[in-house]
Amino acid sequence: MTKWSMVIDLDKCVACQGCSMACRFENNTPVVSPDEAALGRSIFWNDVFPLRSEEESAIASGQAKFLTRPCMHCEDPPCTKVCPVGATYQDTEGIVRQNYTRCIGCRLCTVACPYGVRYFNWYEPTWEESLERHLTPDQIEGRAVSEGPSIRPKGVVEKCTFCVHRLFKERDRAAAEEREFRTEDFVPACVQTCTAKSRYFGDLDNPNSTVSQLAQSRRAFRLLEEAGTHPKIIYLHEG
Amino acid sequence: MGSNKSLSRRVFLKAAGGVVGASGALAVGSNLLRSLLQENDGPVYLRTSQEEEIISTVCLLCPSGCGMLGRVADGNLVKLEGNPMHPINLGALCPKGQAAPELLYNPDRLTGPLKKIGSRDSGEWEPITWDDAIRVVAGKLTQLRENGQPERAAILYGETRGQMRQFLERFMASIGSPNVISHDSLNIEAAKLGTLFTQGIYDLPVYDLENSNYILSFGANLLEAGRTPQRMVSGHSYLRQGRAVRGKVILIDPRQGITGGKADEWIPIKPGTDAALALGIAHVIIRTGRFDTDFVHNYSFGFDDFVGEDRTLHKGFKSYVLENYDPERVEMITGVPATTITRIAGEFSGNPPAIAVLPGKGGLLNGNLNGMSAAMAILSLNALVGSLETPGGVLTQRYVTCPDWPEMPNDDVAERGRQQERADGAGTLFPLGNHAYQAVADRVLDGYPIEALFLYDANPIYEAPGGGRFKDAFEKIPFIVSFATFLDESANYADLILPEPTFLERWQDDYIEGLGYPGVGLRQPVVEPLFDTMNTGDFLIRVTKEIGGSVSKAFPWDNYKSLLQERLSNIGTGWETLQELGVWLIPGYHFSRRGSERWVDEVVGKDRKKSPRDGRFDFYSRELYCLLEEKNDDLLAAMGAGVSGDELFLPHYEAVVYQGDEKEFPFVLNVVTLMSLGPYSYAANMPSLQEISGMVVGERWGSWMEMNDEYAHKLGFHDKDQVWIESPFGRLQTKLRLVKGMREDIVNIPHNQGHTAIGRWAKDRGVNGLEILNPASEPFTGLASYTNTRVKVYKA
Amino acid sequence: MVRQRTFHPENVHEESILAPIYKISSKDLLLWSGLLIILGVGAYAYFQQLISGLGVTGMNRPIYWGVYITNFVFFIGLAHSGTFISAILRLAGAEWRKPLTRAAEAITLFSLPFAVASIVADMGRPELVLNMVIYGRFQSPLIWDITAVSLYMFSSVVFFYLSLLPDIALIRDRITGIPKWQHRMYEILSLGWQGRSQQYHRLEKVLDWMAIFMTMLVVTVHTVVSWVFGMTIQPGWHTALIGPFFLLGAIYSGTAAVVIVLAILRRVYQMEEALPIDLFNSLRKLLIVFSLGWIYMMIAEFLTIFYGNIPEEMEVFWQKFTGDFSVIFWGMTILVFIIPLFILIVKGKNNIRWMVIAGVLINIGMWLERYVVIVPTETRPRLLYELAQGVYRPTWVEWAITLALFAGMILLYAIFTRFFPIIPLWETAESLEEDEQKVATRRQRIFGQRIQSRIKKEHDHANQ
Amino acid sequence: MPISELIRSFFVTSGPGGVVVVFVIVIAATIYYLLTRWILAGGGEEQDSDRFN
Repeated sequence: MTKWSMVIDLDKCVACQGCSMACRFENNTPVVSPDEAALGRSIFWNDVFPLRSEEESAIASGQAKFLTRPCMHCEDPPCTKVCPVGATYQDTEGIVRQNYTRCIGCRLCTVACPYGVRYFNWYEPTWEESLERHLTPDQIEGRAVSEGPSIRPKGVVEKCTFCVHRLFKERDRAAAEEREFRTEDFVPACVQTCTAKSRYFGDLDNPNSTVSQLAQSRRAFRLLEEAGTHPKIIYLHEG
Repeated sequence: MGSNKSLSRRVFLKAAGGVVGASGALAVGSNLLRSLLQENDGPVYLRTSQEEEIISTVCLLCPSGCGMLGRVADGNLVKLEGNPMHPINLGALCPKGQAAPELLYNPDRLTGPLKKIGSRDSGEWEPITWDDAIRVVAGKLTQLRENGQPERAAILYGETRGQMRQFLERFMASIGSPNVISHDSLNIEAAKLGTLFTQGIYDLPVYDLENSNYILSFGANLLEAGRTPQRMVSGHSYLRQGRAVRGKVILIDPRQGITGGKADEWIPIKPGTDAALALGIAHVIIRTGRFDTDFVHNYSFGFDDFVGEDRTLHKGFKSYVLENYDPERVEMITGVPATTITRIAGEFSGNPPAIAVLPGKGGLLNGNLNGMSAAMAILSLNALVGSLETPGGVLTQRYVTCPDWPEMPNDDVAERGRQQERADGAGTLFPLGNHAYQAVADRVLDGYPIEALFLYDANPIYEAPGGGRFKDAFEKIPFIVSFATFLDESANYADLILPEPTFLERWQDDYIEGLGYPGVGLRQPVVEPLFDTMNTGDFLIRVTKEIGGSVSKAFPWDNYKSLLQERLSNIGTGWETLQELGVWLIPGYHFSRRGSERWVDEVVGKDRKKSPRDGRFDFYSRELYCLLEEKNDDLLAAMGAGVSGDELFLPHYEAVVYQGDEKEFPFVLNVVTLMSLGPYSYAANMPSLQEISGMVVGERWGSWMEMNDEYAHKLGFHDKDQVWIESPFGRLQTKLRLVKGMREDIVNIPHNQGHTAIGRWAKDRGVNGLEILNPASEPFTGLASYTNTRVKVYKA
Repeated sequence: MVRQRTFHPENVHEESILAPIYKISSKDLLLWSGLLIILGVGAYAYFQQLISGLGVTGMNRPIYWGVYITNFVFFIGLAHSGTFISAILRLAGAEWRKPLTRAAEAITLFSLPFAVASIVADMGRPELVLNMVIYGRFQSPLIWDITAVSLYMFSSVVFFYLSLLPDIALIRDRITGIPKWQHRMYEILSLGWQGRSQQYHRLEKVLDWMAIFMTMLVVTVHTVVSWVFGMTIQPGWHTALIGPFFLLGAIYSGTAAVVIVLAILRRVYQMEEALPIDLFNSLRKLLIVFSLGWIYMMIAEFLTIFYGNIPEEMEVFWQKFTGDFSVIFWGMTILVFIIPLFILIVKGKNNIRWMVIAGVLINIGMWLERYVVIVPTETRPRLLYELAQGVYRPTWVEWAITLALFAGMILLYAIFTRFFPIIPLWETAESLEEDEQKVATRRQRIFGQRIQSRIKKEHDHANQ
Repeated sequence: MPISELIRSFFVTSGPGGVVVVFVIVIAATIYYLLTRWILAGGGEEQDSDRFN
């Protein structure tokens, strides 16, 4: 079974926020108004931020000034545990997904997530006038299912999905081309756009994959390891 | 026993049956409920667009020029990815590039050509047809030519690499005007002049970061902004983790920023003293004899004292530096401890290949010769350790070869016009300058007659220091045409707005810059132009046809695309391939051996006009000497030279002449460009970029001013206070943010906020720090003054 | 159908207890309409929220939960008053509880719907509330909540109703001069209660059994409510003490609420005799115990955190002690503990007014306590950084809905007191046993009726 | 299916939790209904015997 995982090399990362933007345009997260943004209601599935000096030592042994943070796709996610309706769940390949159709907006998952990666639609997402034209047409659908870049109704929680629609797309493509799907076919948008090439993506179950190799690095660490969530985002600190 | 066993088994079976039965009941109940509500789980699948295309293009949201691949789904551009073929970005895209669909589909774009009705600032427009617009522009230019005053036409232009720059120059030349004025004097001109006066190349140095061991950045904000930030980021990544030995990066800058945060060491330096520090480092290197003797003795000029053609003894770099820049003295000037200077000098010379990097915008534009001289001093460090044209050192940019432009037809009017003095005073008022964009306002106000002004990717009211003067200057210009895509500050004052489509809808080429080897990227319409816009190239070609005569003969092309096809016919591949790949390059930098023919032709001395092109790097600038030869010391002093004699031609430090008294105005104002919003005005109207604009301090959608936190507390300021920043030229009110990584004696305001026009997201948001900068131009070079304005800060 | 005579216990306070049922004064109408107006404003606010989204509240990232969840926890806490007084004290055999059981239980009954309403108000998509049943996952603490709270609410209704049964029957039979529909209501609700000694016997027995069950529910419900927080790994929430702490606080605020309600009833309905001052003195003792218990919990909680000195816990700790929430935190401590304890010990004895003041302070303080448990933790999440350091300012919508919830609860309570005896008549009666003679007379009478009806039937038949 | 899997799936799959909620309420309702009937029936036998005397 594939276990999707991402390695982020903080020595390379330059906090450019290309990942945040790529994510926005890949996943149709809305722009919120300045007032809303000031309230902290901006939606960036992948967020980039400076570490305060007192945390640098706590988080990366003092060896990182900035952090870029997608969903950790924990192996033992606290969010899926508490969801009362199974709107958020971990799929068989370890991706923590979110079904907007089922979500009731109780926000228990958002408070349960220690990484703050889950976002809530305080209002109906909107795009002003012609900006709507750039929305990605990719939508994950099914009976009573809508996931990924599908336009969210107000009042539901959304989050990073490792661009799972790209995985669907690549599987469909492989099938159309009558070949086996290879793990290399699929990368999330943030990995593809990373200006510093600081992101690696692949199968953690395959000991020969880049991510597995890098996970062995002496620079490797994970966020809040003490929380017991076993994140599948593996950071490499500087040095 | 047996019976007991069977009994217990029976009990167990019953119990198990009960459990199973209960679970079964639960499952059945739940399924029943769900089927009642018709909420069965079905297959989950991906629904996507009907038709899709991938079209390559090149970004224009900063000067990097990254290759892009646009995903066009059902006729809409829905996503951009980096073009993996493009060597600048290697498949990556920064936030600006990713957000570019917001530029294309921006609801505030101009939808067609407009003509001003009423007065200059009436803000009232009426639509005009393109044919009429062509007739009006052609009529105006014809009139100027008929009056024998074609030099009264001028164009201010911004970022135009590739054919567009030469095209504009050729257009104005065919009309007969020398006034093709680049905005380079706002940013990279100081570095280019510094390179010209030492290495003899009028271009920016290229840094081979990938192979370098030691990067000493003098105020170059490598990872956020500058000439080619994306290329620097790629190089930085490789330097850090792409190879066996991790390269070291040192940032010398009063502000730490992201580059300083990522650097191994950040050296806060007193603003405007980079030259002294560079020379202090040179002092240690020379004193300890750790310089490249081969280079210094065989391929440089003016290292040792020499007797010139005038038979007098001139001071050389070595003795000048040894006499004047011992680390203790430099410590007094720069605030950098002498021990640090000595250590850095040791590291820099002891870890070849090492590079000293020049700043782009900002750091060098100090308002007197200090800035250019600092560039010379920094380049001299590279020369001293022999990093010129070596792997891991400083390279020289090469370009693709294009066929020659057709010969200009004979045209007396144009010929005469081209000989006239430039509107910006470059070459006359500013003896060393090539462009003095911001000086145009003063020159016009002083009476230089411009009768037709074209603004191509230029918004001087916003982007020139003290740009408000342009409003007054524009009053004196009877005819102003803007090619802006948005109704920006300057376009507001135009008589005609002839909107150019965004870079995602037009044909244009772009040279690949920053890797050394030649290459070209191609911009092509990713989608059909959304509005009634016209490529400025096409427009001007049609204007030449309307003017007719020699002007139209100079442009034998139907449209700009065919011009491009002809100009790019020699790059080594066909048009179709270029269009498909979006880029073509001749990879692999070919190093020239020191003293070889190519060295002389391409690497050292190529662009010298008055001094020998002998392949020698000038520690003592002969070119500068020749240019200023006729001017005596008194005249030079009157112009504002802080030093005289040989010192003027050697890289030297002279104290920055600040505007504003240090006691009254304790801070130096530093306007910084961020990765998020970048340098271009229109990016401020992209809402997603506004939303991520101030990541480092957690600000979004607006301006702020950074101040050292400890010092601010001493002064009684608190984080997020509203404050006034006042310079001798005006004042602004914004939010104060306290940060750790900066010196006490500077304050920073991020660039690209405080617009008064452009669109709903840019307008009336934050402040424009450039407004209160010193508007004066540097008297020798015509460079803008970016970093010599002092300010005071007080609570609002 | 033959109407049987029903036995009703004799209660000396019957008149004063039943007095409120006779008259709905203009004051009542004024109060009710006032409360209805507040409810209306709240409904308007909720309508706004429903149309635009939860953005109209002050909640944000990372403060995803605010006043609504505070209200939820607070209402659940308030609800514990009734069950505690009537169930736990019933088990403990505290006879003095009897006059105030119903008043207390009514608080439970009328708090719980508003606790549920708080949750619905907090949901992003209240229209999908049924998803919790359709797709309920038992791993989620929220489902435990739903199970426990709905069971608690249901059981409270039954417990309350059963104990009300004899009194409804009494009103049915005794009260005249009320509208017909009202009388009809009593008839239906009384389920044909006849007050046979066996019925009383069984009623007492069931109430005793239920008291045991309700006691377990009280503990379960509030613990489960706290586990919604406790089962996350957020600093300040993830502590084993959170359950008992919530529970104790709940009982404390609930008991204080009983004091307030009793005092109001006593004053408004002139029930000085039925609600003697001794009752208040007994409650006072309880409150003193609870306040001490509460401070014990506080100290146990924060001392452990302080000595553990785990960075993320300390962030929240300092937020409360010296940070953004210090005013609320210390204010809460003063309101919940210091002043009430002083009042209760020094002033409270035989002084209902001081008791009420203490009760009000405790309840305001406990609301703040819920707030200060929930919000500071969210402002300092585990993975902290500048952007995630939230500031929470509730908006008018949240306040309007909060006020409406309280108004609704008060309204239901006020209306209830006008239709049902708020002091249990049968439980406070001298005796529930019919004496032999009375039984004999009744039997005779019934026998007589039967004969008569039979005769009448035969007579009619003959006439035909 | 091993029993542990069964138990696990009870907790983690969507559906059973909701069923538990309904289940608990229904059981409670039944019990309360029966109890109420039982209370009201108290002393009823003796009355019944009365009725046909």
